[in-house]
Amino acid sequence: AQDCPERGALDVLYCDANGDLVADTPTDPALLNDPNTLVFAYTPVEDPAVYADIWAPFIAHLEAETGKDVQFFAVQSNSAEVEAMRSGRLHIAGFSTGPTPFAVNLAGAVPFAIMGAEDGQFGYRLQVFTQAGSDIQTVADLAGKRVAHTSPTSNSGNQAPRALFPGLGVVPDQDYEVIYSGSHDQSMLGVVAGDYDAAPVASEVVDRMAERGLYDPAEVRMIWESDPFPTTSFTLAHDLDPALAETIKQAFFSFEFEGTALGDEFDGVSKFIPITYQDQWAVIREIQASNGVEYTPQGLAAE
Amino acid sequence: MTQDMTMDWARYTPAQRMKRYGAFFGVALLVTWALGSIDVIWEWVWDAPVQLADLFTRMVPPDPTNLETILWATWETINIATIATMIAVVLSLPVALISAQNTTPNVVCLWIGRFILVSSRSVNTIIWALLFVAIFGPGIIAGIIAIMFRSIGFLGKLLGEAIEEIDHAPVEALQACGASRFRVVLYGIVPQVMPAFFAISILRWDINLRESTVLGLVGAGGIGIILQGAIDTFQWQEVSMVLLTILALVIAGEVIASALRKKLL
Amino acid sequence: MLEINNLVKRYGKGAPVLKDLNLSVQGEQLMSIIGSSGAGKSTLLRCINRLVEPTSGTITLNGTEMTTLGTKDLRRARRRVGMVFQSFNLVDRLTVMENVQSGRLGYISTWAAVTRRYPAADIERAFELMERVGIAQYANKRADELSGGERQRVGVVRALMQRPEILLADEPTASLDPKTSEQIMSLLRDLANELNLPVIINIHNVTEAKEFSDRIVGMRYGRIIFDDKPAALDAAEMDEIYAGTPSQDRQDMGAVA
Amino acid sequence: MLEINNLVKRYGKGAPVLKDLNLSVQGEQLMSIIGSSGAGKSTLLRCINRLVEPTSGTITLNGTEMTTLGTKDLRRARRRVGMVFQSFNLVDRLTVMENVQSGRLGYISTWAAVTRRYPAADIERAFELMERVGIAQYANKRADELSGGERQRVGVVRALMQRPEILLADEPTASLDPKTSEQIMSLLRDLANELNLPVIINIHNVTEAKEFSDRIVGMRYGRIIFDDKPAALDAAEMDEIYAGTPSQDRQDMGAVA
Amino acid sequence: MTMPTTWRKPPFIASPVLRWAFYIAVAIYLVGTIGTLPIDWERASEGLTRAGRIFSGAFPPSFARSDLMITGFMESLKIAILATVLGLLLSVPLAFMAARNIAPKPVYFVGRGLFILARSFHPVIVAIIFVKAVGFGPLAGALTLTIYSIGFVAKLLAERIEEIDFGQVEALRSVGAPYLVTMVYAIVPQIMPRLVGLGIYQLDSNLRASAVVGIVGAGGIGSTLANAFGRYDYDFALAITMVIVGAILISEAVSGKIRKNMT
Ligand SMILES: Nc1ncnc2c1ncn2[C@@H]1O[C@H](COP(=O)(O)OP(=O)(O)OP(=O)(O)O)[C@@H](O)[C@H]1O
Ligand SMILES: Nc1ncnc2c1ncn2[C@@H]1O[C@H](COP(=O)(O)OP(=O)(O)OP(=O)(O)O)[C@@H](O)[C@H]1O
Ligand SMILES: [Mg+2]
Ligand SMILES: [Mg+2]
Repeated sequence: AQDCPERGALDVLYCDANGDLVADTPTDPALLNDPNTLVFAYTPVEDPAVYADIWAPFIAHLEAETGKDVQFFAVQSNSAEVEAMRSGRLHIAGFSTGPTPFAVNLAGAVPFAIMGAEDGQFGYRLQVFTQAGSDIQTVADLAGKRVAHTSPTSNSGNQAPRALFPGLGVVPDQDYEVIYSGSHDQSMLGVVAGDYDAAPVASEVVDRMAERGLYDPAEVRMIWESDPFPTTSFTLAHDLDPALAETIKQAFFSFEFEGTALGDEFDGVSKFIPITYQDQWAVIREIQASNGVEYTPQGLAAE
Repeated sequence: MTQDMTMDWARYTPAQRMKRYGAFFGVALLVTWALGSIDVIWEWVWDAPVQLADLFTRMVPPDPTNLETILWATWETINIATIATMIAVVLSLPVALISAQNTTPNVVCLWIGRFILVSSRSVNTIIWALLFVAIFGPGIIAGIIAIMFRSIGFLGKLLGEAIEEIDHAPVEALQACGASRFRVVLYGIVPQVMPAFFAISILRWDINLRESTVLGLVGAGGIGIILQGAIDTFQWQEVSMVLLTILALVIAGEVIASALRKKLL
Repeated sequence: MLEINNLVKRYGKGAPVLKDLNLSVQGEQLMSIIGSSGAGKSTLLRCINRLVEPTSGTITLNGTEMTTLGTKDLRRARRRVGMVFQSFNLVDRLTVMENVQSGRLGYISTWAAVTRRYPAADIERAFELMERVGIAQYANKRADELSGGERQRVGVVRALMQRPEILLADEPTASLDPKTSEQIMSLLRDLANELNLPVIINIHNVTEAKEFSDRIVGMRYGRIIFDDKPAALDAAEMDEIYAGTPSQDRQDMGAVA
Repeated sequence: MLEINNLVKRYGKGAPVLKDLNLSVQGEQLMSIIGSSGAGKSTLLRCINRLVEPTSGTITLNGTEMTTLGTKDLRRARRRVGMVFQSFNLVDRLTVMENVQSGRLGYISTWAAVTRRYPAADIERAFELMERVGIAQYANKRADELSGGERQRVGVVRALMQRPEILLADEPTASLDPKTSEQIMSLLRDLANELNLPVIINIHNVTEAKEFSDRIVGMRYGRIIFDDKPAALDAAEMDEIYAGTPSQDRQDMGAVA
Repeated sequence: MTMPTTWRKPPFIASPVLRWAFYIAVAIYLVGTIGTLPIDWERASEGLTRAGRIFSGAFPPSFARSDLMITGFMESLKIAILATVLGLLLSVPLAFMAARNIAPKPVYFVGRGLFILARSFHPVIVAIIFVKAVGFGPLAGALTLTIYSIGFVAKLLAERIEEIDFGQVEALRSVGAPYLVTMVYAIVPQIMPRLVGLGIYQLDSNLRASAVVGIVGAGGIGSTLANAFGRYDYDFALAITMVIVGAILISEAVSGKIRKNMT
């Protein structure tokens, strides 16, 4: 690692000579990894939870395309997933929006795809809801109210509002009281029950809740909606053999959602869309930067 | 009908031995079946110490910058755990009594008791939390009640087993005095299970401290939330600080428990 | 006073342990039951207050038929029967006073039982009885801190606190040294006289039995085979009482003891 | 054979329970120790095989000084001392045979012990001894299914399995009925003669002690105050042995029992 | 001679000053914590109907995805069996080390320290540690739950050992039995019922330990349940809960039977 000219925010284990903000494939062939069994993990965090069996058709496709065994794990902790990739225990991973930059910088993850629609549309939106009869009309009206964020580390539930709302006229914590509700659905139910005056929540969550009749959509009113954020990023470990990495990517891009369980599960999604961390995650990095998030506190201190 | 004086002796008759081998074989089979799902990647196992070192070196030294927040959250958590444990203890006593084989009034009660205990432990914390948030609104109350409901199963079960292991003689003596069932329990059983009672309550108390992550589900703070947050943002040095705090609390719990036991044993 | 007729007790499906037993206790003060191990002495005593459920027969105590009582009446009837146990059966972790007062548990309110606010009269009586048997100074000690003899005194006081109409004692001196054991026996005899209370004692030590009893009943495997004044118990009678094994009486597998 | 010199035992910081005690057991077959509760009889016996650690003094058994042995040597020395307990101390949930064989545990390998594969010779000897005392038919019963007398026989056989050089018995008959208790006492006496084994018994029942012993030692609060043939034990001696309380001897708070 | 007519149980704390200080401290604490809890009964009564609405989705329970449920259950069962067996194997020696009446002081402290440590590490951390060590999957799950089991089983077992009848140990010592054999003959039979009780409790506790197993990607019934919640499939969640309750009731019955046979 001594001979690394540039690594940006990456941990000392990684190097970014080409400046694309993600870890470079090691130049020393001995450091490349070509495992017999590919390990693929996915965290259902800000997306709706997914049953493991829904991924079965995709795993079969991936095994057919790469000719290797693929083990799939639906994992419930971002940190476990990041640490696993850092330790070389994980080759392909779906990281949620917020944790992706951590994965890139701490674990050398290289994002290459997200799920999207035929027309290239992707992602979810941040929506702000209040009670139907409330006098809150704009985000600026939130001043002096009780607003539910989800939890400190959530992207859409906390960091994004903190980064975006000042531009709309209110500063969280200063102009209004922030109450952590624990999760998107708790925020929403709390708004319905009148426990909170308003709450920023992820569009996917409220859609699904409405579908299940957990609240009556007539009782709430949306006052603001953000541009779409990228959803779960699909990433590869940086030290995978380049040929293998290429095969895996092709397998992703050639997968047809139509008619599979995965297609039924993710409404409006029809394929994996190629992305880069540098472009599609710029907005997230910006949000996190404005909230003072550092990706490698220990790594930086060590230098 | 004395057994003929054969000089060889075996602990078990052939039938018993078959039964034992059978049971042993059954367990072995179960374990093998379970092991079947595990494929160990040995390279990873050999490499494990390096990876563990990676994590531990990032954990030291503990980072005390947020110590004040941590201590404050700890204090809150202690309060919540204490209240929840106290109430749960009170509620679990009658359940323990009806689900212990030697104090249950009848088989129906035994199964009702067992059912209550089992439901309390098998219903997910999330479910309890959701239910009580919906009822009481987000906040500490829902958290306390969720933790409490979850503790009842644990306390009731272990207390029930302690009750099953008591000395029955004093109970009989009280029955001979013509005391009612409740008073027999009060004078004959309660004093006998006291040490176990304290040990179990304090054990649950410290489990509740650590499981205060539940509070996050209901939008209340707590040491569990701080820990979770630190893990989620990879602040491993803060994580180790929180772990040290929890360690101190668990040790304090142990000390209190063993002092109480000594006094009561 | 106590009238037992055709009492049969069979544990589970085994041979009966008490076989059609008849016994009537009238005015005697202290009556001892002797008999070898397994003769059914404990079973007999425990049938009287129904700690053991008789299989058939009747037991009448001062006009109350014990064998047919419902739960509640049984509880009331048990208060009238005091019982002292071989292994004392005190609640170790309670104080002597609490153990003693537990003899009154059938009488006082639940609240008083929980808060340990015993009626003044009960406390006074407890101190009187404890003073009488010489353990008043231990009122606040935990029961398990006492010596065997002292613990048995607590057991006796607990039974007396019930103001029983009869006192049953199942080998009350078996775990005591000879001196202490003599003290407890004379205590029981004296109390029997003072309180005019019939006392039935299961006992192994025949010498003691003879010394302290007004009447001795000898049991052999479920039957009463001797019932007379102590003086009438001679070596031949003794041999008969302690001879034989349950097997000989029961015609089932031999046991040595 | 057994030589005890200047033995002192003090529990914690209390007054000594054994006070500079000297005792030598030469060729006697059966020796009884009597004394009231708390005199230190159990403490004395338990000092011999160091279940209780003596405070000072020496105990020599057939040339081996017991008080200074290290863990391993102590274990070896303990095999030479058989012990029978008042409350039997059998392992309730094991069978009679396992309990009996546990007397050999000092000799066989751990593996044999854990798998219960006892040497044939040990099994043969166990059956012989069990037959001798009349419990052979119970070999496969669980210890807690036996009567008191039977359990004590198991305890005796367990001790004999050690092929001990001396047998200690701490109130071996205290929880037994008189007949059983006589049986156990004669058993001990007969075994003492047959095996030429010195036996020391703590006992409360003086009548029994006199009947079965070759020598009687009377203890009073840590001291030996009588040591002679049974015939020499008259009423005056008895009174002295059983008189007094620890308090009188120890000058601390009075106890009644 | 007149007898006292009053008697008070000797208080737990002898010194009245200390005692009252203690009572007052407890009272202040309780008032300060319980007294200030914001309970809004109006909100609660409204909340009841709302809770009813949310949870009405759970009825009737749906067994439509029973395949997923069965595979999940089997997976959890495997992990639970491994973790319980391993946990018990490690807990027994640890419990012996940590029992005051049989272990020498230094060993005692080491033993206690070990299971205090096992309990202080939050399961999430232990899970992450094992994921780093052996990767995702059932192995990491079983190891995590093993640690989790030790903190609990070893502690309660050690406390049971402290309560045994010591006479049996003395008897074995008096025959000169070596240490290990003394333990096996005199203590193990005595603690067996508790060990069985704890073992079966731990088995079902490990079966339910969804949070931990979900982190290591070992799926199982716990994560299926969590997912059912995440997707608001309350009818499926209820079905899973019913299956878990059923399984545990069976294990309770088995445990009760074994324990009864032993005593
Ligand atoms: N709960 C029970 N279940 C089955 N059998 C029992 C029970 N209690 C006692 N027995 C049997 O009943 C018979 C009489 O027992 P009991 O205890 O009445 O005798 P005992 O005369 O009091 O003897 P001991 O002098 O040993 O106390 C014995 O054979 C005993 O094994
Ligand atoms: N482990 C112990 N710790 C402290 N004191 C003890 C201990 N064991 C015995 N003692 C005390 O030592 C004294 C002698 O006890 P010991 O058991 O030797 O008497 P004993 O003659 O055997 O009496 P008993 O006839 O009741 O068995 C008693 O005062 C007793 O309280
Ligand atoms: Mg009896
Ligand atoms: Mg003694």
